[in-house]
Amino acid sequence: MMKDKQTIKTIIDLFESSDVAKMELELEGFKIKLEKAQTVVMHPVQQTSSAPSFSSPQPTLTEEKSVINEPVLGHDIKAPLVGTFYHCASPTSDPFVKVGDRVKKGQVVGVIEAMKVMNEVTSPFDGVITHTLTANNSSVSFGQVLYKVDAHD
Amino acid sequence: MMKDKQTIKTIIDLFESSDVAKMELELEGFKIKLEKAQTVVMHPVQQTSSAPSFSSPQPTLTEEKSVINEPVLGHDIKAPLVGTFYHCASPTSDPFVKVGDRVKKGQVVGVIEAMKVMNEVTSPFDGVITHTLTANNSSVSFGQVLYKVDAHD
Amino acid sequence: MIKKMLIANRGEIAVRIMRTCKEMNIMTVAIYSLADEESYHVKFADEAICVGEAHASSSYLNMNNIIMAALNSGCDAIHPGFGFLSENAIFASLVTQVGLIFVGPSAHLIELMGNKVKAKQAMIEARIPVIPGSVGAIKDFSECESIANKIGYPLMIKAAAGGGGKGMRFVFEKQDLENAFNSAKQEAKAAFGDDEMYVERYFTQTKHVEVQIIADKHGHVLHLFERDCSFQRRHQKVIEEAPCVALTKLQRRKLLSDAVRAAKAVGYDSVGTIEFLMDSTGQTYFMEMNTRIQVEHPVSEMITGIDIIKAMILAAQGKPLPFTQKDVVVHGTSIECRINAENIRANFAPSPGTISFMHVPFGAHVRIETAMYQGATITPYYDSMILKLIVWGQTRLEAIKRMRGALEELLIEGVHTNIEFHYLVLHQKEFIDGRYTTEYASSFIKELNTVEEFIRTT
Amino acid sequence: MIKKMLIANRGEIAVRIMRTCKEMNIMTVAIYSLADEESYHVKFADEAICVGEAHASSSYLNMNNIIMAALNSGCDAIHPGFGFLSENAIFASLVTQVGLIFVGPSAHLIELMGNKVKAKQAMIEARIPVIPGSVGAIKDFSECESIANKIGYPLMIKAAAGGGGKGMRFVFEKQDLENAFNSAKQEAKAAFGDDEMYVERYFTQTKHVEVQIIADKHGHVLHLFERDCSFQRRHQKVIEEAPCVALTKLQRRKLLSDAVRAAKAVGYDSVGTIEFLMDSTGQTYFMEMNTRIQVEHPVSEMITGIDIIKAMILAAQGKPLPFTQKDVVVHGTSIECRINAENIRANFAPSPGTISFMHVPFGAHVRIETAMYQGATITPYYDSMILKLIVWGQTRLEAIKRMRGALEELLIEGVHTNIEFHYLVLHQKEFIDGRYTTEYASSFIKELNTVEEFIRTT
Repeated sequence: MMKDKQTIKTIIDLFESSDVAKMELELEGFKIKLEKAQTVVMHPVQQTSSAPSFSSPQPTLTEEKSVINEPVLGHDIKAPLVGTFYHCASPTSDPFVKVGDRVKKGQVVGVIEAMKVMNEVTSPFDGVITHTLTANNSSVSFGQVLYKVDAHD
Repeated sequence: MMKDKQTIKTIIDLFESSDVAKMELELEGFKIKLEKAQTVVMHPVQQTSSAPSFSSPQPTLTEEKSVINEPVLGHDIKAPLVGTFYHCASPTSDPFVKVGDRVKKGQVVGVIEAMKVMNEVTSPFDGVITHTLTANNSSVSFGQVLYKVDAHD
Repeated sequence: MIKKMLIANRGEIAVRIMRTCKEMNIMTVAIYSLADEESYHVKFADEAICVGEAHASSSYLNMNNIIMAALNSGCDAIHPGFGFLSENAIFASLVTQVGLIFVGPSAHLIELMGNKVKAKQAMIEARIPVIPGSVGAIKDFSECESIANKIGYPLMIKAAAGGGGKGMRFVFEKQDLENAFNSAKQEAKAAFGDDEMYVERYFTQTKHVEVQIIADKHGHVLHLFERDCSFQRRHQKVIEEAPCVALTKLQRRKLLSDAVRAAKAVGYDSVGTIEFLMDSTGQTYFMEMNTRIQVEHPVSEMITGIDIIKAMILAAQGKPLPFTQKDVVVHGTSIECRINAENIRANFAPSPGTISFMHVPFGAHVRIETAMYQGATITPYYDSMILKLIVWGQTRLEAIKRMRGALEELLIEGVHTNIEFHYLVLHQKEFIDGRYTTEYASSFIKELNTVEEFIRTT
Repeated sequence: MIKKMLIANRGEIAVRIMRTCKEMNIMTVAIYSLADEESYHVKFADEAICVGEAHASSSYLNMNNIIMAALNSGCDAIHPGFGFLSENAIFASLVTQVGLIFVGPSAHLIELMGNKVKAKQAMIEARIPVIPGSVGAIKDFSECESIANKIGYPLMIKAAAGGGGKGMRFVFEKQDLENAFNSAKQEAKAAFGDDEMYVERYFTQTKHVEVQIIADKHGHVLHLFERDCSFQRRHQKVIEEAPCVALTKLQRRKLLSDAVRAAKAVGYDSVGTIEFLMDSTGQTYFMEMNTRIQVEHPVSEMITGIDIIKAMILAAQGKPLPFTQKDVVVHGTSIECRINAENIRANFAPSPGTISFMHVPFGAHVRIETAMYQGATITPYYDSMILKLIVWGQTRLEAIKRMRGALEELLIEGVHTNIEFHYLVLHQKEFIDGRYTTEYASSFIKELNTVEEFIRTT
């Protein structure tokens, strides 16, 4: 296995340093498939199809949303409604969860206050909290990612 | 494995220096699939850079000007001014030139009437008339091709 | 003073409202659904907050999320636009309850005018002509008969719960009344489990004429003259114009004064529209009041020079209107064509997709309201409007010719559009003479189909 | 009746003219140079004829080719637009000689008003105030001295053949006059081989105010009020507005009546503009008359609702004007920003290139005049104008705010533009109060450069 790892690394290095976008490789008892994230080249098309931004009179296009390097097996716990997000049930209590905590599907991971009502946010799957992405007591949009969870044990 | 690495590198180099966009290769116990970063895709840009036409309310783009399959060695004798083009000096006389005629640089090949003045059109090079592209007694634009000439003897 | 406003809408009307906000130095907050992340109104606003899934019930109709978005972003007002929550009295009162300004009329006015029976009653009390018939449900056939005797024929019997033509009968002669009443009632009972019935005079060859009202919270009620919205396909307005060329001076004066009187009678305090049905003799009857800004408001703006959204915002802030009726002067004619992504050859079916090429007409007195751009996508979730093409002309004929030219220049690719259809309409004698009724569009479409059928089979 | 018209121009003005032709059911023929094959005006016209090489002298100034193109395509009229041959009396008379209608004034009017000395003489005869000074060349110093005594100081001595500041002197005190006269004369002789000299009163802090004239061949002469074109960079207008806010009611009345009187005095018979210099006391002096349509005509159209090109075509056909002075009513304020492909950071150097992305503002009372589109190329052969952005507002402040919003929405990529510069100007106190003079633009640019220098070095 160690030798294989070395081989994979070599192949990946090769692939990365090339301009090739996709690669599938099969050696004896060994098969690899590589594909580069399509970040580049599209500029002219990207420009016409992405909407203009209007904050300044200087013609500038909206910034590309930076592609977050997601952990391969990550899942998101997202805000199910618009409101104010709290990590804990009350200002004096401990946060529901913190990074490294194991959560169960249905477990309360936070609270969103909306229209004077406290709405519990529950995890839609089992896993381990890997990132807390929204600060305590902050406004959240619908669908905003609150936590990242490694759901693959 | 080192040999394999060298092989892969060679294949990638080959692929990169070619105009091929995708590649699948299978050798004994060896299979590779390569695809280039998407350089094409520019079609939308193409569309935007061609100007719209306005003759009908039905959204249609201007037809691409059809590329005339020019004889490789062909040269054009073009209208040097806007006016009415005549093949001959007077209605009863013979045309100045006809297809197959050999013309000399400076030889009169037609007349353009503009502002009641007859302007001689001369050939800018030696050669053989291969096509007559403008009818007698017809309006011509500036730069309109009157004759095609095979200038390569 | 409003400093920051959430616009609880999408598309061109959201952008339209934001443009005026910009001029009034009001910061703007857009809301959007997951389907609208790349939308123009999102880019246009100072801030944008996602409020739900693509489906409107999760997003643009999600009162809690919208109000929280306004509160969390520090807004002091919400403009509902049109459609969605714009005529929802609960939403209006919720907005007020959380201490925000609702840019629209008071909630009780939305409720009153949204209730057909109550609205009709209020109009009768204000002595505004309404369509003759029962006010509210009729008890039995004998009441039906006595009303019928009063209002005359032809008349229409319809179920309160009705829809899709079920529980509805047209009666042209007295002798058919009883049969029609009974069968309609039975049908309603079977279809809706509810056999409350209405009876109303039925008019043919009518025009849909509406009056733009601007009012404030100080009792000032003005009109911005009338619009002719008779060019409708399946009760959807397609082309609107202002003013209505079919009115005589006298008819116009009566219509406008009726409208202002009606708005005053209910204490109207914002921008709204009173819709009238005009019969073939020129008599106008109150149909309903829209307690919101309307799609076709630009034609009224073009002939008066008044920014209706600005007036609406000022009124919501409690400011008295900055002009009086005599400042409102009609200047020329304006026409609006609604350019939709629809396939006129497939019975006007919506044609969602991505706009691969878009070129719009420029020049004098051509106005475009849109949230579309080259590369934008028309999703199947909301309406199919691409843009509103509005022109102004010194005369109606000048406006028609300008619209034809503008339609010729307008190029949209990637989706089917009704541009060609508009172009044909703008060349019809019936449209040009301006006397077309609400029945005209469907008869013109039928004619087009017949011609196409004829061409295809010969 | 004109049935088919050749437009002897290119770019936005060609398209502008064609739009009106379309409304008037006049077929259009475009001309183009080899550099303009893909131009919008070529696509827009019913027909298009190539008339020469990229260089204007071979194409857009090529009278023979243009007239032949008109004759061969069956036109009955030629509209010259502005620039190019529009104020060339020879061209105008050639057009008439071959039996075509020249859409503009009679050739003799172009000649008369194109000759500074003759024009000034005509104005003096009509008792229109002109800039005090010599009419025509002065014989010698003693004549110079006697004129100087009459007109006062400061004054300007300039060579008839002058240009680029050569042979020009500003004199602020009597004692400097003789020296200045002799050295300017010497310099002119050396530079141009011609030492004919003029002397003229020199005003500082002036405004450039101009009156739009519409006349016909029946002696009717109307004005469409005035424009303020004082925002100029190197004598190039950059921003224009109508009306001029700096005029009192009395000053305006005098200005307009002077302009109409001036046009009547010479028997003017088409559309034209009389340019006045307004000194700091509000006194206005005739500068010159432009015997053609002007770049900035849309601002006058926006405040009056009148299509000036249409009036010009009607007049050329010999029709009497279809309206009278009392039908011309000012409504609100209009501003025009000339959006150019130029690099404001490189001293406004032209920036030709291909427009890779273009997004324009829509909405109420925003007008765009352009022949550009996404993908179009601005060649180095002609002017660098990309588009004219015109807005209208009920008040001047509304117009300014609308223009700011429009500039924020306007996105052009691929070339440098002056959009940002306009945006800054629209935020300056001096611009907003409307009293800026022709010196303001250069002082504002200097200020901008100083600030940038300061930022760069600290």
